[in-house]
Amino acid sequence: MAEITLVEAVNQALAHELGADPRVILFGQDIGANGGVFRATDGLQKRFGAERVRDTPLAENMIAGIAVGMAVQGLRPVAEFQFMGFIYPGLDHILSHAARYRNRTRGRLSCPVVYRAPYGGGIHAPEHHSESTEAIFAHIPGLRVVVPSSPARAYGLLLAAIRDPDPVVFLEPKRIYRAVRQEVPDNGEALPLDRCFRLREGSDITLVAWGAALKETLQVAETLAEEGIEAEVIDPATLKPLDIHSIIDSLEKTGRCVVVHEAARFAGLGAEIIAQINEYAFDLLKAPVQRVTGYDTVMPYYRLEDEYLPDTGRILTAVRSTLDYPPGGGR
Amino acid sequence: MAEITLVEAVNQALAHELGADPRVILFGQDIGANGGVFRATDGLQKRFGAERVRDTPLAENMIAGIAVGMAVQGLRPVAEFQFMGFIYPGLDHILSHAARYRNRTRGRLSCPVVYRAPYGGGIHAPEHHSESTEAIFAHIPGLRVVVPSSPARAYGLLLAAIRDPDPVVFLEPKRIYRAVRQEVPDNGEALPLDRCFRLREGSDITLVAWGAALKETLQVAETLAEEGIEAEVIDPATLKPLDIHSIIDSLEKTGRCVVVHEAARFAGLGAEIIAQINEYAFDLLKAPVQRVTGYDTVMPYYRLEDEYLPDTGRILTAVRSTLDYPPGGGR
Amino acid sequence: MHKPRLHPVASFDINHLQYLDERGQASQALPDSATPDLLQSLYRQMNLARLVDQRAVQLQRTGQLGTYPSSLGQEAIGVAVGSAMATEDVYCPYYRETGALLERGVEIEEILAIWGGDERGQNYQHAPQDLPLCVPIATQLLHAAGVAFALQYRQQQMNEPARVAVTCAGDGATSKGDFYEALNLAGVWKLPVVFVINNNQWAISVSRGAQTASRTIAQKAIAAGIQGLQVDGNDVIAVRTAVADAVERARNGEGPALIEALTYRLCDHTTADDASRYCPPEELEQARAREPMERLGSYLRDQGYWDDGAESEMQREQAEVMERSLQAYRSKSPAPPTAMFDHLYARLPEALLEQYQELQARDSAGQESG
Amino acid sequence: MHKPRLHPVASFDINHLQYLDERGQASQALPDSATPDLLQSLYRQMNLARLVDQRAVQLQRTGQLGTYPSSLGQEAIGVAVGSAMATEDVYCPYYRETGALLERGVEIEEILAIWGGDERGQNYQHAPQDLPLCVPIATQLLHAAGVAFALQYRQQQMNEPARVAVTCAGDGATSKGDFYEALNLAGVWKLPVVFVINNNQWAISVSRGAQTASRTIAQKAIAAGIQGLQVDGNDVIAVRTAVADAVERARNGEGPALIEALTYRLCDHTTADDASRYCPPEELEQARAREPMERLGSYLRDQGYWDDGAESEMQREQAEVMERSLQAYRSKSPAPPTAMFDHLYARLPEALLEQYQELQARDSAGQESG
Ligand SMILES: Cc1ncc(C[n+]2csc(CCOP(=O)(O)OP(=O)(O)O)c2C)c(N)n1
Ligand SMILES: Cc1ncc(C[n+]2csc(CCOP(=O)(O)OP(=O)(O)O)c2C)c(N)n1
Ligand SMILES: [Mg+2]
Ligand SMILES: [Mg+2]
Repeated sequence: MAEITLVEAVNQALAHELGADPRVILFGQDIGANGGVFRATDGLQKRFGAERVRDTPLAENMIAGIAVGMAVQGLRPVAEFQFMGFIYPGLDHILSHAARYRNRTRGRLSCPVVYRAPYGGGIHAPEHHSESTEAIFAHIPGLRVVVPSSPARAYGLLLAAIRDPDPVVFLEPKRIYRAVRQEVPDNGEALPLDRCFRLREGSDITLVAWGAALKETLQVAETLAEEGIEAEVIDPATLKPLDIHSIIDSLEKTGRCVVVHEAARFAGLGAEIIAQINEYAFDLLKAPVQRVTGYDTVMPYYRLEDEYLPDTGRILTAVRSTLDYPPGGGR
Repeated sequence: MAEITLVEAVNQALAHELGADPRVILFGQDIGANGGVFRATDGLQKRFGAERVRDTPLAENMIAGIAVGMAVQGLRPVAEFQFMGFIYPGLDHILSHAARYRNRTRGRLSCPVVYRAPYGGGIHAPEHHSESTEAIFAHIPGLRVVVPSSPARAYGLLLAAIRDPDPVVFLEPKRIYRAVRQEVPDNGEALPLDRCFRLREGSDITLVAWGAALKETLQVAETLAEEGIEAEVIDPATLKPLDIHSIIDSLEKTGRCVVVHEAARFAGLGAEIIAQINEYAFDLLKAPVQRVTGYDTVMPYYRLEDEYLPDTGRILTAVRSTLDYPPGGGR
Repeated sequence: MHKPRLHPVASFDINHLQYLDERGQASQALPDSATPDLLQSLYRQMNLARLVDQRAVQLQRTGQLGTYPSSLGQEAIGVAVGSAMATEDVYCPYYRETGALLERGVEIEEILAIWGGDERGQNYQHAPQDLPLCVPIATQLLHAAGVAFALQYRQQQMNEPARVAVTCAGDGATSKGDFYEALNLAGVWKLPVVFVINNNQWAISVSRGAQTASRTIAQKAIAAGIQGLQVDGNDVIAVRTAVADAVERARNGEGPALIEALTYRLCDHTTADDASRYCPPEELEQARAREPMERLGSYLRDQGYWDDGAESEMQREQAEVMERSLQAYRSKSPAPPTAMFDHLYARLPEALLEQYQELQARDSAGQESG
Repeated sequence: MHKPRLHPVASFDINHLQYLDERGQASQALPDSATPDLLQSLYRQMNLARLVDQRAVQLQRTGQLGTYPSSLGQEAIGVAVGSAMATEDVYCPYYRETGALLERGVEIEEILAIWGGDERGQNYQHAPQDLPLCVPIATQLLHAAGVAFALQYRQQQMNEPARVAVTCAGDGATSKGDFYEALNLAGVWKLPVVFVINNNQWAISVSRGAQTASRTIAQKAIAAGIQGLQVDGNDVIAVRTAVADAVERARNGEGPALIEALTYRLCDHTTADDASRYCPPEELEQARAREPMERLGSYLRDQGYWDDGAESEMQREQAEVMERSLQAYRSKSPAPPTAMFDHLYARLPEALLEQYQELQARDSAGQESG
């Protein structure tokens, strides 16, 4: 079997569901003949027709809004936003309607839509092309927020997102769209949307990260392993609803934790994870949970992008000081 | 001096700045002859003219967007959104532009705009009229997010917001628009946007809340006082940038903390406060910080609204179990 | 200055349709569809809408209902729209829709429940496909475009019968991007959707003239390359004919239309509003003379299709219906607090179980102590 | 079916303006403003814009620049717009704007810096009031409306001279609510703003025909009750005349205008795009024949306003300017990491001090070890 990249796995999942379910339709800007600006929908219009893989006029509010109408009338729309930075015009429909249709009508109508967007920085793109505002969506009741971090998880989680009876915001870490290749059998098997993935076992410290930030996080875990420190690495993947219990389980072993994300720190999802650790695992904690995140400023234009993003150096520093807590009291 | 309500204090501050600074202009839906649906702008069009207190067409994206253009060309626009639930169409301009203009142009242009909106539940209004999504704005670098909780603070903070050289999202807790009256001298004195207000001193537990939730929080503090428990009550007021140090200072005394907010819990601002307490005051903490918040569901239609909002009972329960931590180990 | 020579590349006309003038006289021959039966039924339904409105406002005044938006004076629009649709079509309402909802089979007690702060009212028992009332201005127009796409797709790809989406909004709503984006998409995708604008001259306190410089609302269709028509919105026959025609064309694959129905809001914006703060009384007075009920009533009487007997019979019947609905509304037991989680997701996620149980515990505690 | 009688209530014409036809022949007498001096300067500026574009694309190909959007074939629009404005007017660009920016006095190295990933390019040294390049589609149109309001207000309330906002966007941008909301507000508030649409037939891979069913983009003005005009966007004289007229009217308080400039994108959307995936080669070929530079060049030569000598002189001069700018671009030392906080707020809030210091520490560590 050929090895495929994350973005190819997205394509494979979309193709699978288009083939399996006539209610599935794809739409967005440039997803047809052009195959999407990242080629996530490459070849799909040719295979499934322009009725089912449609270019839209240039209006994200419209994309978000018509998806609601399509979904409540029995389709399974999968809408692509070209970049996460261009979702904002569509937020109103996502927050005020997609997230609420089932609740508002007491289950009479529902809104099984998937809003896909490439997200995160690191590809030297212009302004607005490097957003990581998953926390905004994660705050909204009624949504699911899913971030894959490998080709296999992209495939399985996207299948699950499309089949899910409720709206899902599916954020694809574009920095690792082509970072690794993996064999991903096109077997139509979905992955669960209600639990974390443990990417590495360890008992010294728990590292929580998602999306592209896992790349550096796993590298750090390797570095630590060379020193005999075993980090457990957890990818929540589904950020909302969050499976906190898998994280707590890990803390039972480690008592120490660092959370890594690209998004700005203040009111980012790291905060929620720390809050729940505080609530559920207060007595387990041997050190304050640290966050390694994007800075609380606008993602700079690309010359300074690498200074903004969490790198292995910053993660390592945080891990070491967490392990050495209390300072001087060392392990 | 007459005692005025919070919404009258807003009106007084707006009038003061319209009088003091010809660059200040107000606009929004129904703010002119109608004086705003909550009468926050009552009489202002008559006093200052229809050029300076303007009704707009019905488009929040437009309201948010033109404010940017006005501000970068030397005006001091104060835009009213009729309800916080109707800001979302305007989010793009607030997040992508207002928050970034200064940074993007390296200080060449700036965006001193105030986006005002009544927020929060509790007035038995229809759907979308009870939002508390301050966490969304607080996540965005470049913004200030301010929530007054008394007539005097509404006056002083709104003056500060209008005079601030950067964009401010000013959220007015409409449930307490008319809850109390206070003497508020119209002396043009602004309050600082960079520190918490300590509303009550105490050394047994720190209660952090803002906006309308302070009403119940202060009630709980009174109840506790009758039992000889002294709660310190802190109103951050400026939620971003957050003055965490005043909260930490309080924890130095109390070692225990409960955060109260109306917004949904998950990825709400309570999480950030807990995360920072964890980071800055880990060793001070005698009990996990608890959150008393709106539930992680859509704010229900008004029949169930009171079940959704944090009430004194829920706050008391959280306070008691925080004080009694570890369970059985009592204080 | 020398005037340049310009080449015309496109030209457009906007037309107005009326059958019954302000005095209830036919200003042109009525369409065949305007049978006595239909006209009587439109009259009845307008009357019922007005009755429900009146009672709802009373309920609000006595603390039995939340904020309520009456449609006084605009009943012709909702009733005509509802009546012009086929049952299997999909209606995408805004909030000032009592007449249309009643035509669509929504129960009076459902309407009251919605404004009475109870989501269960949106779970229409007899209009299962229609969208719930929509509060955020103009958003329903995009939902309607999406619905229309789904209907078109299901017809073409899944061999289902042709269906149409119909949606309404106010004049204020036409200033919002959603309106234009919906029209534009409907045009370029040739969607089976009909947009009806209740131009009641006000968006709360903002006058029609302060919303837009365009001479008519109907001409906004030109921007999207779709059909636009203005109708006398106080003439139920004109509205119904225009909407029925547009629905038929949409059903036949001929694309969308925008219909502007000219009327006047003869009431406060909602029970939370006080129109005397901004509405010139003369204007209101003049508008009253053009309202739709008397106009149709006097035509019906002139034609011998209606008389005092029919009128009092109708009033009696409708009063009864209203009374039963009020009973049903008042006697409905409240939903338990946990209901706020029941339909958030298809299944309650584990992460929410604790919160659910907290509410459950509070509820039983409340019931025991209460 | 019986056809109802309709009353026309409004009618509209959309016109097209051209002075130079595809072969560079005057299709009507040129306006007085089209002096030899002006035409030569427009020609030079178009050539410079094309040169900057070419070099920028080369820089990108060799890894010295990020993604870059060329305006090949569309130079007439930007140059005409920039040239039609007064210095003190305010320009609100989108991103495909090299020609206009150069006219406005923005330095080539500033343009390169922007696309080279450095915010400092947006700090225009010689166009201090103009807005920075705008990436989110159509948002600049609302900023322009806001700017226009500020200018109007400052004139009326603060006795400043009359100024005008001018803004550009692509054909794709006209599908977004912002476009319509901006036009609508400009209409009803009679704002001094001119909206120019670069209709280059593509929004990345989405064709003009897939954006909207409206026959022209110009007719979208009708929805807002404002002036709409279509011009030959490859005829720099037509664009400049139309924009200058509209700017004058706006300055005189006569309100806003929408100008659609018909052209064709003779290049990939950006350096990140591959137009061969979707653009029919015949269409591209035909469009090439209509491009604006040769058209004006051949007119100038026909009139005796230009010759080989002038051409080679210009090329030499511009090559030099470009070379100097490239040097300046390449030699600019990078901003320190802390720069990302320098202009976030007017003053760094205390809450951010720690993060600032962390970056500072990293920077000095980096410099020491590096
Ligand atoms: C997005 C949004 N903004 C503001 C409001 C508050 N609001 C409710 S009704 C209304 C006026 C609507 O006017 P119009 O569209 O003419 O409809 P009408 O009420 O006159 O029928 C406003 C501003 C809202 N519901 N949604
Ligand atoms: C809101 C938003 N959505 C999507 C994009 C990505 N994008 C960049 S350019 C473009 C096409 C724009 O087409 P058009 O308006 O015709 O301008 P042109 O590039 O052709 O000059 C798109 C979709 C964006 N920048 N902003
Ligand atoms: Mg109206
Ligand atoms: Mg284009």
